Amino acid sequence: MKDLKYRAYVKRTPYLFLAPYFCLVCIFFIYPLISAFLLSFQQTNGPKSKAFVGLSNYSFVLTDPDFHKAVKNTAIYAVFSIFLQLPISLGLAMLLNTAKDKTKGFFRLIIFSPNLVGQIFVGVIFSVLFVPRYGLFNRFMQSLIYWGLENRWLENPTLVLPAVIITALWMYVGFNMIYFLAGLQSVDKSLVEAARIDGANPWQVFWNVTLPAIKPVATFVVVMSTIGSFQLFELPFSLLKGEFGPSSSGLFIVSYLYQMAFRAGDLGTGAAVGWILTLMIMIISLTQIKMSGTLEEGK
Amino acid sequence: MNGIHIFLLCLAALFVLLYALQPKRPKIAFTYLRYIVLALIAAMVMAPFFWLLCSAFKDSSVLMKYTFLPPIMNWAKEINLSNFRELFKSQPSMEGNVYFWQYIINSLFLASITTIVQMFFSSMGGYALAKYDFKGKKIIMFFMLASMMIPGVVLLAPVYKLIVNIGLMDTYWALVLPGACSVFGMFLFRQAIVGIPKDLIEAGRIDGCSEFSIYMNLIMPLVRPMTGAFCLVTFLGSWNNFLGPQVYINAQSKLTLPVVLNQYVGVYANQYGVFLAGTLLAIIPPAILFFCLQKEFISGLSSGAVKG
Amino acid sequence: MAKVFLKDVQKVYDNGFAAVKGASLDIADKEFMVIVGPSGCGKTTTLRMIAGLEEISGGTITIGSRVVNDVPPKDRDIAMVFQNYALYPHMTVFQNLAFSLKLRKYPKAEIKKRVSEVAEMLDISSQLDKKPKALSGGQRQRVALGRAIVRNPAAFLFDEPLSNLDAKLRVTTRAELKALHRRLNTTSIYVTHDQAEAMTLGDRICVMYNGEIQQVAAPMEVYDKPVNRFVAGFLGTPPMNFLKGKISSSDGKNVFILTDGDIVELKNDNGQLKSYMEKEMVLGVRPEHFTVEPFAGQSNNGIKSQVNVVEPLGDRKDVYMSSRSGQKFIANLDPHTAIDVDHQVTMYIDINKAHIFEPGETGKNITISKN
Amino acid sequence: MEFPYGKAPFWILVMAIITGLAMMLSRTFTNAGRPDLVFVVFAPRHYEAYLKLIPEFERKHNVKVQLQQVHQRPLQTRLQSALLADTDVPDMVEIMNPFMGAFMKGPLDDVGFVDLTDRVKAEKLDEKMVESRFSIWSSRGRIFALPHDVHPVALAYRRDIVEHLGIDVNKIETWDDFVRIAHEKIVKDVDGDGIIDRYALDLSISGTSFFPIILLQRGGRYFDSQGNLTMDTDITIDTILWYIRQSRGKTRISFPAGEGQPFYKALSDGIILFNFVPDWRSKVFEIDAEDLKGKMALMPLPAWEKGGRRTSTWGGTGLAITEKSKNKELAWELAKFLYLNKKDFSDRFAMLNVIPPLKEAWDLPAFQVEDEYYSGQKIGQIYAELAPETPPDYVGAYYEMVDGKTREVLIDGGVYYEKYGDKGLREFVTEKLKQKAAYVRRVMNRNVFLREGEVEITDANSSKENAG
Repeated sequence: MKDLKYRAYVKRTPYLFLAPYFCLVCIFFIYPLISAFLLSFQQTNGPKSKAFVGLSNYSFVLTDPDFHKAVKNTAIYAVFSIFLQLPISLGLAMLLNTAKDKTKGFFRLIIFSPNLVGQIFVGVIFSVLFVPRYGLFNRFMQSLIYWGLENRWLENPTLVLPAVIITALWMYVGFNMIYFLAGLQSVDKSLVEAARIDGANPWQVFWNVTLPAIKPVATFVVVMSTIGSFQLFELPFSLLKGEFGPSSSGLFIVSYLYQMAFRAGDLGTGAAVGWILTLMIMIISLTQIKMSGTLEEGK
Repeated sequence: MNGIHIFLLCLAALFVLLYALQPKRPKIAFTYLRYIVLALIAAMVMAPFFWLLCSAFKDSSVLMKYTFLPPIMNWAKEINLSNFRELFKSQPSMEGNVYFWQYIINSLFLASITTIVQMFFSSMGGYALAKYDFKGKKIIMFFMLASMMIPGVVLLAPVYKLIVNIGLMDTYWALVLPGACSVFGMFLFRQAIVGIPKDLIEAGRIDGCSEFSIYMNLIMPLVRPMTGAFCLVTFLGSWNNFLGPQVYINAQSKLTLPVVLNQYVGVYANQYGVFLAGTLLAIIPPAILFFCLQKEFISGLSSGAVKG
Repeated sequence: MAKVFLKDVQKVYDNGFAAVKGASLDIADKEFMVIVGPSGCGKTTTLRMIAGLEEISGGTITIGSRVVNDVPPKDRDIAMVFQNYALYPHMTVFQNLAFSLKLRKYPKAEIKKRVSEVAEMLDISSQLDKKPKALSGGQRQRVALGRAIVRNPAAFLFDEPLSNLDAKLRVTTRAELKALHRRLNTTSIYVTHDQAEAMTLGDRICVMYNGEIQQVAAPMEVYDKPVNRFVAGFLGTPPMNFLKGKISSSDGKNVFILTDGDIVELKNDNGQLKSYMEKEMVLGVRPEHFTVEPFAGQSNNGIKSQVNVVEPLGDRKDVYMSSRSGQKFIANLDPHTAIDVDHQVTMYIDINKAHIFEPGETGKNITISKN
Repeated sequence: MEFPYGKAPFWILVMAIITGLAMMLSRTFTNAGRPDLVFVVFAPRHYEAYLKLIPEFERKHNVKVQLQQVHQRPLQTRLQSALLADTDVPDMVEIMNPFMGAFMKGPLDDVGFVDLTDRVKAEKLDEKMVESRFSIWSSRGRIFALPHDVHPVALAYRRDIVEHLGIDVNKIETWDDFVRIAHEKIVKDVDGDGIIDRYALDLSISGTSFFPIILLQRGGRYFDSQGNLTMDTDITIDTILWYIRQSRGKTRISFPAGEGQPFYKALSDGIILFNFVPDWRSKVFEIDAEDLKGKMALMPLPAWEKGGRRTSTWGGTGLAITEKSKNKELAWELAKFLYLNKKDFSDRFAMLNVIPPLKEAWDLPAFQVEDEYYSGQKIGQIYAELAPETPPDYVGAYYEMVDGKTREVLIDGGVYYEKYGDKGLREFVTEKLKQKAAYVRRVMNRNVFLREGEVEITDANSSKENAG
């Protein structure tokens, strides 16, 4: 009889290995997910007051100018993190790629180091660096381009978003650089040499050889950055000391959710925001994956 | 025109000079240029760290007076350990006096236990996904991918309710359990394990391994770089976790560094000096870890990305 | 004690593909059985079913006196040598050899004794502290062997163990393997696609094709008396030539008329040819059974052909020819034969050693008697 | 023997074991069952103060009280989600004023806190304490928390510089006086480098903290006593315009000094001379800007018209008892013990500079002490004199939103002002404020729990109630 059990045992094994995941995901993901879904059609206030409001939460959020602002800020941040942060990361990676191993390790260590500091710490540190007149950043700008000493980065609605972008730039450039470095290692050197012999200039080599070769990595980084951008919360939260900036200039989608659910106490609307955000992230990242055409390769 | 401008001009001039001297071999000049650019960027990245280092030792009354360090003749008066003394002062609480080193221990414990548990469960899941064919695998993979896109805050309220209901409030279980099996980690480990030849596993089966001992004795030793990388990422995430302990932990003596340090920069208290001193200390453990694990981290993470 | 019986063993995958269609095979104790066949013929699947790595869809496998269909691999008392050796890269050679013993909780001293014995036997004693990465291909191969031997199992299973070695090493290792088997005298099942290995190593050969066992017999018997066209064509280099034509009778004699008109006189008819009269058949002739001179008493069996390529190989000469209607064949001639490209020659067949097959890939050999 | 899974997991495992042991060793204390009362506070200084007082209460009543300190934001978040989840909550909490509103979103019997109105009336506390302070903790006429403080606002100024400039603060009776003197004597580029480096007042350009102070002093407010929205009245518009003119453009008299160390740096550099300082902040100054000892002094706020109110309020803490508490009576005892404890008022004033709302306490000798930091002024007396005038501040369910939206108008108006000047500013601000008010009404109207006829959401101008 013991023998007969062996087949069943082998068949069962993957489920056993996945059992912790199944258990945890049911308890801490699916169940809350369902609660959050039901919640998004309700208004709640304390244990006694609960009311079904249909799609009212969704329609409110979608027509709320604050939500529009949050979406706009998030989109701007996402665009900057893709079109400013990633090119800088790639540029740094390319500068480093051909360096000697030791040099490479040294610069990699330095440029990555901001990632060791938690967002909550970085936020507070930069809130001091951005202080008008005394802050390190303001002084640096002043001595470099004679501008910005008195800039109220965190109080001026037009400067809050740039401040968040600059802080994020400092934090994340190194992280993406590591991915790009790995991607560049996989570029076939003989291909580059062949292109050179064919008379391609460095720009053409980059465009026609390097870029296609790092496409899978680039797609990965772009998708991860976008998802990260849409989930941005702790960094601006601590940078702006738990507020959302003047005129909500530092309001992002997740901060809007947080504010709705935990400040205004409207958990139902918060849940609705969560679902809208989830939908947005899925659509955008799937579009990105589709566009880059690496869906099939990407397993 | 100031020091910074002159310095930058000198660097530029040197480039022009190098280029002019050997116009036929521009490579030297461009190599020089490349390292200058890298060095300048590295300096900019390090500046906040240097500032942090300086500020942590500045007396709170002179924190804003000097950008970095005061002139050397003022050191005796203005540079001291007052911030650290304040930090390590005992704090009264209902559980008796709490000392700063307790928060360090709490943070270390929580981060390391989270790392171990997550590594164990995630790698197990990753192994199953990489090396077994079973019913529902595709659905599970798709579900995992989709679940990575759902932001955690969506679940904050229901999970909170759950944690309270099952009586895990104010325990570290509340922080370890919900994330004990990370989807991201499962993908990373799957990625690493997929590359291990099937023969090895079968050789193990014939040699007398049970399925679990194949995982423990054959698979895990072979994905050490990924384990290292994953350890670092998880440790960092848990070490710097703010929202979790903030929401789930009540007792002062159980709090972790980010939460405790954040108490120094509220509305009623703005002790930036103390906060910065604490932050400086809080950076040390992950820095040590990263320094030791650099190689594994780079190769582990990048293998995940390159393969997509 | 360690006989291995396969009875109607089947393997059907979930997608409906039948890799093995009812294979039955008796392997005697201490026998060296080689399963040979082209890739995809199901030979590896069969071996993996014996090892327990693959689920058996139908039939039974018996090792010793025990039906092992549902016995886990580790309890089947077998050892396996993999094509890629499957050495554990993170363990030293010693640990690799000792691993299975350790899992079976042998005492430390016993493990050490056994491992050093085996290492001695395989001449890898000096490599015990190295990791597999630091070894050469041949050494790795030995470690893989050693890992199987050290357990002293009831049967060895080999899955193309020599295919990753270079040609020279393959030949020497082949010989060593044979010597080893003679010394250990353990039942061995050896899978390969290389017919030379099959011929040299096997006590018996099992030829598989398309998921079915074609013939099981001693090497020379399979070579001399292939049961069908596939088996005939699979063994031997260069392979057997197949010439299309039909059986007819002329002047009371059975003849084989090739499509291009040449007539080959057939001999020793046991009467079985009668039923094949005037049917399309295939004449199988091994290259070495061609000559430029007619054989004694067989004057009427020449094929007019043209020489396309001549490959002098030292010990012999491979001549690529085509008949008048363009049927290609290879003849294996004495190296000193005066023959050159574009010569028109008549090739004679040693009809005693020729076979006649039914048409089709696995056409039956009608010239060997059924019993 | 090498650890087969690599160095990293090995050392992390070692660390987990060591720290785990260390934690077990350091936790020698034992939790002797559930305490009779759990009391959560957010202010570290309150925490320290109560920690000293509670043992006496425990002895007197033979009970066990557990005091917890939680950061203010998480306290609110946690409390809110706990009340929503119907889970375990502390028996008593101290809450900051703007956060109270969030608990008032539902029907009165679902507030989550015990309605203290009858208890307060029974003890005659509404008479003994500064009456306007109950406004913060009231909704629809019911009181849900006991006020901890009054927090009257005065102006703290750099006495040394102000005297040096020849300014007599006694002559500054109104804000018009203040602005005039600021223009005449204070706002200057002292070192002649083209950057103005002396301003009269600290005003943040986003209006954080300071705008509500000015609005309240003027008699404006976001909500009336019934919880109706009154954010878009003429007073609000006037105050926004005044604020913009003083904090923006070339003729501004204020400098946004920020918070924390940057603020104290600006203060000690003499970049700002006057600050809004409620009683609690006067202590923060003493601690954080130690070197200004003897250089500071306090004065009442200038009035908006001669003889008008010369103070406002900033902040406020209240003690609420949760509806779920099993020991409500004991909690009420503890609340009284802590908040009406005359013996302790002196200690706490010395520690926090905070004036209690209990009027009879102000005669205690502790409130007559001359404060060296404020150039020997009897600051207890100064604040006590201002206290009765403190304006009420009705919180309402959407306080934080209204505050935020109003300040958005302030910021948009400021940008407009810097671009186009005074022309059309009033119209612009009025228009914007109406828009924001309409938005808030829309949000309030969504609230199905407030619709039950308990609160009438009316247009602001129809309810022009002016409370003293």
